[in-house]
Amino acid sequence: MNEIIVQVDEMAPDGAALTARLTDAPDTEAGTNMGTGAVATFLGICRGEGGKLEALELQHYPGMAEAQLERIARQTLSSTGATAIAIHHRHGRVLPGEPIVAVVATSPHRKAAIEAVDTVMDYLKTDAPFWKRERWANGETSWVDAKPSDDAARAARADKH
Amino acid sequence: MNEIIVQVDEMAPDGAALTARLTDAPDTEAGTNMGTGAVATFLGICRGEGGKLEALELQHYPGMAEAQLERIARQTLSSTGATAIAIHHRHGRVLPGEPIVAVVATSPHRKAAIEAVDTVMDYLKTDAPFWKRERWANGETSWVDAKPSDDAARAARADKH
Amino acid sequence: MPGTINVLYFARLRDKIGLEAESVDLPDHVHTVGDLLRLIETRSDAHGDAFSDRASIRAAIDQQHAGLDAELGSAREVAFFPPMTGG
Amino acid sequence: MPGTINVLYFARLRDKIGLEAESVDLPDHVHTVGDLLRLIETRSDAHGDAFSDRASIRAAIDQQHAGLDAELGSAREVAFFPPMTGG
Repeated sequence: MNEIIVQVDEMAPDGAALTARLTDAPDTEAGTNMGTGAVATFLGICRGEGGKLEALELQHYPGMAEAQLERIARQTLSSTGATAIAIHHRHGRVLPGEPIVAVVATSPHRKAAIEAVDTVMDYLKTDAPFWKRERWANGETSWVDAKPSDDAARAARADKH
Repeated sequence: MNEIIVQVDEMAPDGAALTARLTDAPDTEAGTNMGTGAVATFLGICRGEGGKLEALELQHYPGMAEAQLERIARQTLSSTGATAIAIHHRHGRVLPGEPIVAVVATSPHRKAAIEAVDTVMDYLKTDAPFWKRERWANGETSWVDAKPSDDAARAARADKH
Repeated sequence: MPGTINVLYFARLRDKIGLEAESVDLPDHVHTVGDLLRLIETRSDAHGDAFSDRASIRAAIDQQHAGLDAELGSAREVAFFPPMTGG
Repeated sequence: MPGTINVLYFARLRDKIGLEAESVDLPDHVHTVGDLLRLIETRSDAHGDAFSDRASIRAAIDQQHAGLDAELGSAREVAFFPPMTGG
């Protein structure tokens, strides 16, 4: 059985904790048949922008956020052959150096796990209902603009699969 | 300053511990200038082969192993633009489900970190002096053969960079 | 089609309109997300300003991505927001 | 060139030869890794067997990858092994 874990809250995403939940689950294929040969993890971190950023503030759409993460995970499992995927996306206030998102994927062999993590990140940029606002040390705030390159990467995934 | 950590011993590689060592280091660029936006991790796990495998036994070349991991990390830093790389490769007896190798890479943006982890793994397959022997549940043992596809991936890296 | 619908705003749209959500009565001629948008933007100058840059408006019906031409059907909730910046 | 060199074996080669390492006196005509290999494989039937499949022999000089045509120079340690299977 494939396994999907999604988590949306104000807690700092923790790759190790997510990995443990994916691989230690007693009744999942990833955990018990010992077929897992690869675990890829990606952690997205809030950059300090050379000390100029005070914090990121992430607004999200409760309900839709969880549903979209689940949909993204399911789509990526089927397109990459990964056996399990976990996504933890944070909302609220995030300080420089703190994690924003953690993605973990397992598979029998390396390529599928790495491809799954990369694919999930592409989809998160365009399909997950989170909006980042930068709060600068000088008191100003600005909404982060979506990048055309994110849409392009997203479109490339959709074409490929 | 770029940062390289290599570790070769009989302990189970731990992605979270390696990540902490890379990102918490007080005097590295990755830790203190808050420029890190991406941490990619890969964990290679011993597959149980459907219960038929009792253990993997990894022989290594002490001294050369550490030197090669360092060389691979350095080469990958310069070819991918990752800012820090840690590699922990195990030797000795490894049971199904246990980790064999952990690779962590940091960078300002996602692609370089993921590419770095993938590149290190390609090089490890062909350039790191470890030899895997399978100990089967039926008592037989067999040395794992190198895969021609590993040499091809390694050659492709060498061409590209 | 229900008589009223819950409309949610996020990010820049929420800032400009000054509301997280509002209940909107639906006249008979409102069938699509685009119809709803054109109805809402007349509510106030702030609404008009929020929706003025059409190219940066995205929408969801009952928490699923939807285009401006999507039928509201029996939707209970419609959200308007700029392109997402997750991940 | 030193009079003796430390030769290490790994994996299948170690199993066949039954040694992790041995010290080898170098005659004057031994200049390259390949020369050393041809010297060693005459030491015993086990050595001969270990080196019979030339295509699967790899070598290192002082812990750096080296081809069979590499000069030993002032090397103190040469290792022979099958293709690596790390990672």
